[in-house]
Amino acid sequence: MAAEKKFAGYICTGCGISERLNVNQLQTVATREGKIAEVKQHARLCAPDGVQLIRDDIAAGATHLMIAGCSRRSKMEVFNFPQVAMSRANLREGVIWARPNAPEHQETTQEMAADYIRMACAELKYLNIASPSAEQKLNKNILVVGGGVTGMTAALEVAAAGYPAHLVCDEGELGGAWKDLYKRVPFRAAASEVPNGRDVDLPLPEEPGIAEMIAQVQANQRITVHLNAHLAKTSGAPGRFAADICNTAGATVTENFGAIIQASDFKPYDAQQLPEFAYGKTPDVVTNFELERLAKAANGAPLKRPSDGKVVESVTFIQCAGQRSEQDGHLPYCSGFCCTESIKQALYFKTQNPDCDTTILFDDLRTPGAAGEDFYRCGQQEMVTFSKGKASAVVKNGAGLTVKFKDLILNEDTELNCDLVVLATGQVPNNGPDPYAQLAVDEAETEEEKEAARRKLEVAPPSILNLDYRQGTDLPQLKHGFVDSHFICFPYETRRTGIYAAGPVRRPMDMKQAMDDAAGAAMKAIQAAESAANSAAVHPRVGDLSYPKFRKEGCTQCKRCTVECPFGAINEDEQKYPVFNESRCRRCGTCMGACPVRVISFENYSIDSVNQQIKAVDIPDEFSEKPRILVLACENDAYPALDMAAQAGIETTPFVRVVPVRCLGSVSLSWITDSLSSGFDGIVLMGCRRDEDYQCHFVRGSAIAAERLSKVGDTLTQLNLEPERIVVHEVAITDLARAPRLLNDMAATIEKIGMSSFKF
Amino acid sequence: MGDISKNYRLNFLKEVEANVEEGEWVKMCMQCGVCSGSCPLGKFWDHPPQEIFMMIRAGKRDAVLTSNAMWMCTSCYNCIVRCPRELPITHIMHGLAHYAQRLGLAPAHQPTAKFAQLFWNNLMKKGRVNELKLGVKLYFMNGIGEGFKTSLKMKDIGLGMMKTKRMNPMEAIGGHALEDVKGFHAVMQKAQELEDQRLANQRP
Amino acid sequence: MTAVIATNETILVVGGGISGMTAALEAAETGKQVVLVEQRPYLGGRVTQLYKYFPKLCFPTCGLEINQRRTKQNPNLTILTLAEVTGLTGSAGAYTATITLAPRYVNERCTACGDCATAVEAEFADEYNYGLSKRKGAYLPYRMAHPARYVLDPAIIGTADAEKAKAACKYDAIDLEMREETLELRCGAVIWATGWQPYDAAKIQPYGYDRFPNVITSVEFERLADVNGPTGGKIVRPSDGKEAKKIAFIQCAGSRDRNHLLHCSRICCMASLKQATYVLDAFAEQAEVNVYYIDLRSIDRFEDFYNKVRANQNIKFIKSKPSSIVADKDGNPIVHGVDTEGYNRYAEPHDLVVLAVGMEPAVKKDAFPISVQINREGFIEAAPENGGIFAAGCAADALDVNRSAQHATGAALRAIQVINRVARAEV
Amino acid sequence: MAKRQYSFYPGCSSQKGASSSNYLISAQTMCEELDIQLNEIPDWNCCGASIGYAGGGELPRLTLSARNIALSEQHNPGQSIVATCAACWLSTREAAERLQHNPALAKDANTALAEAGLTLKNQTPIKHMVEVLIQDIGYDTIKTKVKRPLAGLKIAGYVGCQTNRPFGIAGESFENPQYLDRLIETLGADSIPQFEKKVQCCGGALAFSEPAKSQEMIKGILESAHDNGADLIVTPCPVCQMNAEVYQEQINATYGTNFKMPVVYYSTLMAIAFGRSAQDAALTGQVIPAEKLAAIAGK
Repeated sequence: MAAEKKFAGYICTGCGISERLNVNQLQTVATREGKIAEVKQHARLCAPDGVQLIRDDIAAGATHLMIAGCSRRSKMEVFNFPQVAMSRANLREGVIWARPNAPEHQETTQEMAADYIRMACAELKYLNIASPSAEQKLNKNILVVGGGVTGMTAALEVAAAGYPAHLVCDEGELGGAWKDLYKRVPFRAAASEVPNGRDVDLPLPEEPGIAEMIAQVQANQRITVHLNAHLAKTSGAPGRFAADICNTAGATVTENFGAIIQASDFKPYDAQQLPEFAYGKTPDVVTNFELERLAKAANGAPLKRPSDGKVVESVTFIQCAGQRSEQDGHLPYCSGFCCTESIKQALYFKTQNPDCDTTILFDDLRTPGAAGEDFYRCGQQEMVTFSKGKASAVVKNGAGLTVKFKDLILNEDTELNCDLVVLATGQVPNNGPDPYAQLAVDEAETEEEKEAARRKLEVAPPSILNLDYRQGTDLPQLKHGFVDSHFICFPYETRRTGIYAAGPVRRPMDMKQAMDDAAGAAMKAIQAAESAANSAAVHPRVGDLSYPKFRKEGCTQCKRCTVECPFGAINEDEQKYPVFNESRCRRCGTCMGACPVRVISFENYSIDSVNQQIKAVDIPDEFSEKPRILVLACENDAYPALDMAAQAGIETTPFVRVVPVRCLGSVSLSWITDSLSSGFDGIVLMGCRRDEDYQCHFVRGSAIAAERLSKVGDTLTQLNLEPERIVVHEVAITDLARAPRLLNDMAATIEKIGMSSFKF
Repeated sequence: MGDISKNYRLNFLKEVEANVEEGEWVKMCMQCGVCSGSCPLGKFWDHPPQEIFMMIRAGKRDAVLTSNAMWMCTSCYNCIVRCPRELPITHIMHGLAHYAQRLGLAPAHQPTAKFAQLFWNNLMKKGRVNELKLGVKLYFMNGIGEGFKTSLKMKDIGLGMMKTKRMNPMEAIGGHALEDVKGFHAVMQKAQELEDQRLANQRP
Repeated sequence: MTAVIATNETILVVGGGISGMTAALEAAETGKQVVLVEQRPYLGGRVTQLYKYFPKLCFPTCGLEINQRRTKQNPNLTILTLAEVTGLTGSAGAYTATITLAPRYVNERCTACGDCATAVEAEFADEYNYGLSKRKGAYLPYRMAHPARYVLDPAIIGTADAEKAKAACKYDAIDLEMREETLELRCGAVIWATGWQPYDAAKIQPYGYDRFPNVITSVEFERLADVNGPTGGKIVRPSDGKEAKKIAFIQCAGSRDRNHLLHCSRICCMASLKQATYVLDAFAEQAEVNVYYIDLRSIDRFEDFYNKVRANQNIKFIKSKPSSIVADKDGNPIVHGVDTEGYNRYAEPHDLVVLAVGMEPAVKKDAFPISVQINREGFIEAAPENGGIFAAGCAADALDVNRSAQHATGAALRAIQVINRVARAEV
Repeated sequence: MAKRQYSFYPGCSSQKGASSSNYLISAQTMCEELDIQLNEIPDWNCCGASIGYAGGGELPRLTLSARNIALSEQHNPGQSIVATCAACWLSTREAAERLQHNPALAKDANTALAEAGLTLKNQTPIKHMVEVLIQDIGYDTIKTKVKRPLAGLKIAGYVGCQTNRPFGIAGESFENPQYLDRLIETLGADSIPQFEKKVQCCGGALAFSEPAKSQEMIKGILESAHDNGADLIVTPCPVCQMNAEVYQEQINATYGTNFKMPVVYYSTLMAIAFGRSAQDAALTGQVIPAEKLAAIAGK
């Protein structure tokens, strides 16, 4: 850092701090030990005059601020000075609210406060003001992969916002999985003035609008369409993606993009797996997808039986065909669109022949929302017969078919005859291979493992994105081949920065939802391109300008960082050195935590910025009966939980010293060993839930930390320290009572096993 | 199961729509069962309303029309006010019962079927109900022997009603009547004609 | 006097629930100027009152922590709480909104130290806990409230309590002179994210919500289960505080019903499955859960969660819309009805009945300040006639949180498209 | 002050010597006290009740009511039709609404009526006497008429079905209507708001054809009233009154119970409370004597 650091310190005496603590002593600690020349006290630092005081200092050249007062989570909007580096000592939530107000506790409480001042000062020394890397310029180009309804919608939305889009379609014409639609399920519910009742004006199946959409795409100046094309290679990062778009003729063009949307939609389920329903044995058993084609071909004329061209007078729809079933070869999930789809298709028959018998055999009829339930009523008023029935078999019966099923309402095994059977089959996401399947092959330790992994990979579909990433060619998958990011609050919290999935690749969905989803993905893609241009991080550390700096000369090419990065942000060069791609990076610090030789750091978060806090803590001697417990707490869940516990008046042991970390994934083992050697008696790591419903917004941070810590055991025994001195907990933000208890438990443990012998 | 060719065919549903009062609502049932649970005589139904509606759609014509079920309706209207799909279930049950009666399919010795018919005939005679005659006819509807038994059983009630002047033995002869019985009969006869015509035209 | 700078390139977001927050943040983080208007004194809306989310059973406050950090740091975002849009005129690219701000009686100097709450005496039903607990007349709406500022209940203004609160504040944060304000601002596009409200269960007469204390709503049950809620997470019944181990969940309570809401509220099936896990977690083998449903709508990948819950022996699913509830002399609600799968009558006593109440649009059909396309159920339909007004989340349909956030992100883009058109026209 | 005029439809069971003749008597007394003038519809006919369905098809049954409405419109023009009997009120109002919503049926009905020179305009409001009391007169006015408060009496308000569903009384709920309780309180007696069988079906016409099934339900009603400490039951419906009152001995025989629960009409209560004689209140019409009421009447 060229620029010289100018430090300023502030201690707020409000909110009871001056009543509970000896502030002058704290000020002395800050100046004498913290080496901050000028430390000011203020009665209410967050009030306008307090903030002005800080502003003036900054104007006078202060570059590094130590603010002691409330938690870093409080008054964030007031103490918001992006142009300087800042550390905050948590004296309110962290000390006085967490400790009882009684003379006998005064001493330990004051020591707690003093340590937090020391830690804040120490951290500050090692913070630098993050400066944009200017790694790339603004690239407004958005790449959309998939020429179906989802992809076309995404391209149109991007274009409507004034951004150019390239649409890559692997077929000769646009339209994709839904192009054969004859009509679409109505997008709307009944109009406001329509009364309730029967035979009222409810929305009917409507024109699919796909031809119009294709026309719009082709006419749009901002959209470039690549037909019969696929991505041969995609490299780079948000703001500077480079994609080799290659067509069947073998011609390849390379285009640069700011961000990418994967909208490759779905593949129809293969009904060959449903012999019990005579699929394949007779042309008169068709899937819902095939029926659309028949309907489109008939174009309003009576639908005919494929086998002999007889006009269909009776048709049966079997819902959940090969779905919602654990049976081998079936889809375990519900495809979500098939109930309304079958109602729509039943209405095809009703419109051209009201006397046609149309029976829908369903288990649960799933027509959600306002439009959904209206469409169910619509089917009923057109005299579609709905029967809660479980179909067991379809057999040929003369020229027609017999459906055997159990009517669950009439509670009897029965059957019905019909001309045609439609199987409501589901959506299979059209995704590439799970990137970690490839990785499993590459990194298998034994030949058997490699073989097993290879077999898995053989059945994997071809890649769609062909990412030139250290961690595989496509988006990581969550479940059943869908690539959803697994977040409820943040549906677009992608695991490959700047690449957003939209439509049925995320989860099964109908056309309307896919179109809404496309708009959402387009929003995020545009945002990613803009953020990259500013060298700013995207969710969840939005706007963070820091990025991993790395001392190549110290690197041992161990590849841990490139393997562990949850976002596949780090590639390797020919000599297996890490290649950081700043705008792919989400600034979680997992690479920093992974590095055994400590060569990776951020301007505003580094091995030292934490290590120095640990070292700054004043360690009383072995006989003081004042143990010291280091707490490394996830800043998003554990740290707020402790804050709110204090706010709720829940007591915490005075022996803890809490350091918030971006993610447990960023915790370097050096912090653990250094704190042990500097005399800490216990260490508690608090991260978030790490099961299949993992909570970590950096995907694997908590899990990784647990794995790393599992190996520390040996180190402890070498130092002949008890393993109980180190624990890793999963802590939720709601654990107001539990989080402090866990810390008090550690204090109790130490009381039991005794103080560390490493106090000098 | 017998002949399955009619299973889940619309024929019967259409027949019901054409011939049964408020029958056009049957198709709107979503099988929630709130009607079946709401019926005070529910436990005596061989098929509760929502099941009847499913049977109609499943084409079970005979099972429905010969059923005891509809005759259990006490016209309490619980089902109507609770039905989430607005089906006028009470009326549909009455309509089905009436239709079964017209076709002579109502179960023999269905007491309510008989009583309901007696009631109608009774009021049609003079335009007003003659409770005494209605009562007596009711008790004897299953033959003389049982009639006397029932009458005996109901004796005390009768006496009580008489003592309190809420039953008048003189009703046995003559009793209340409209002044314009002739006109009344003319009106009702016409109504019946029109009803028959309407049904004839609607039959699918 | 509140001053807000806004232009035709400003996006107005109406409603600060999960949808409004999402839309506002996505737009602001793309560099757009956004004004976010929320009726409550804090952001987050109804999700702040949920204990867990389905299907992950994770905690709404976790995502909220991130969203609040995003709002605190974003210079493009202006937040107005206790604010309502009372007027809206103009057309795409040029709207004028009238915003009415209710007095909070507490200014931004508040440090959330809590001295005012200690000072005042009067207590009121706590709306955050749907009245299941009491709060003071000076209060922080809930522990994580953002802005982290106390509120004075208008009812204490002019009383001794108000003066006590003022006297207790060391930071001149209490301003008893605050009055309702109205301000007008320009904006180019509007994102309408006013969300939903639970259907009034008292209207579902056969279930006796208004007569039986042990018949409660799903939203109330959510507070009951919350470890930081009024009972500390103990699942007890209102009448006598007895542990509620045998619980009935009644689906479509007010939904899919011509007497109430015609639409399916989509979330209720999953919400009840989620709440069933609360009961199973609390009482393990002693738990007994009956779910009465018409159609179980655990759509798409949610089916996994349905299967997971269904695997538990202590939970039963009965295809039936219960006909009525009566209470026995011990206050046990007895659920009456018919299992339609083969016609079996039941009269099942429970400790507690939870009505899975439906979602009703928060804004009544006739209460929109400007003409938009509204369907029969009062949800806003996407339509060109709506000009620069875009619905987000539950203002558009009954949606779960994930779909709301998804929908709101799309709405943000639609608003940006309008703003960018304006910008291009102006340069 | 001028009397309120109504076109009155008494119905078959209210006729002299019929099962609810006592209802008519007490209702007339009540109306005298409330300045209500009931003008009987000349030559009215039976409404067909609900049970008429087996013999009567849709149109014939609707025509029955159509004839009554037509007669009322002809002879008592401009007057609302008022019925005291639940079934009469329900059938007439149902018919009126069905014919309003179905022009074809209305046309047929008129063609039929023409046979007797009648025409149906179908513009007449159709009310139950209870609606007149609550909406047109009001509790306050009723209170002012009370000369003999029914102090000390505990009364179960039994609403039953057809005065409650599907139309019911405006502002009341189907599951827990409270107007009888309120009326009871107005008359100075104690109500039993928690009376859980207040809208339980008594079996209606099936009391005749399915006595066992009906009496099981009636037993439930009596039990609940008794368990809630009721001295007597009050009801607005003749069928409810009759079913609940006259079968008690049989029920006692069947179930070994010992019911002797008087069941009276609201009009009986009001006549007594308004200071009229047991005779005028038709207390003499009780098969199970309402002694406590008689005692008050005797004061």
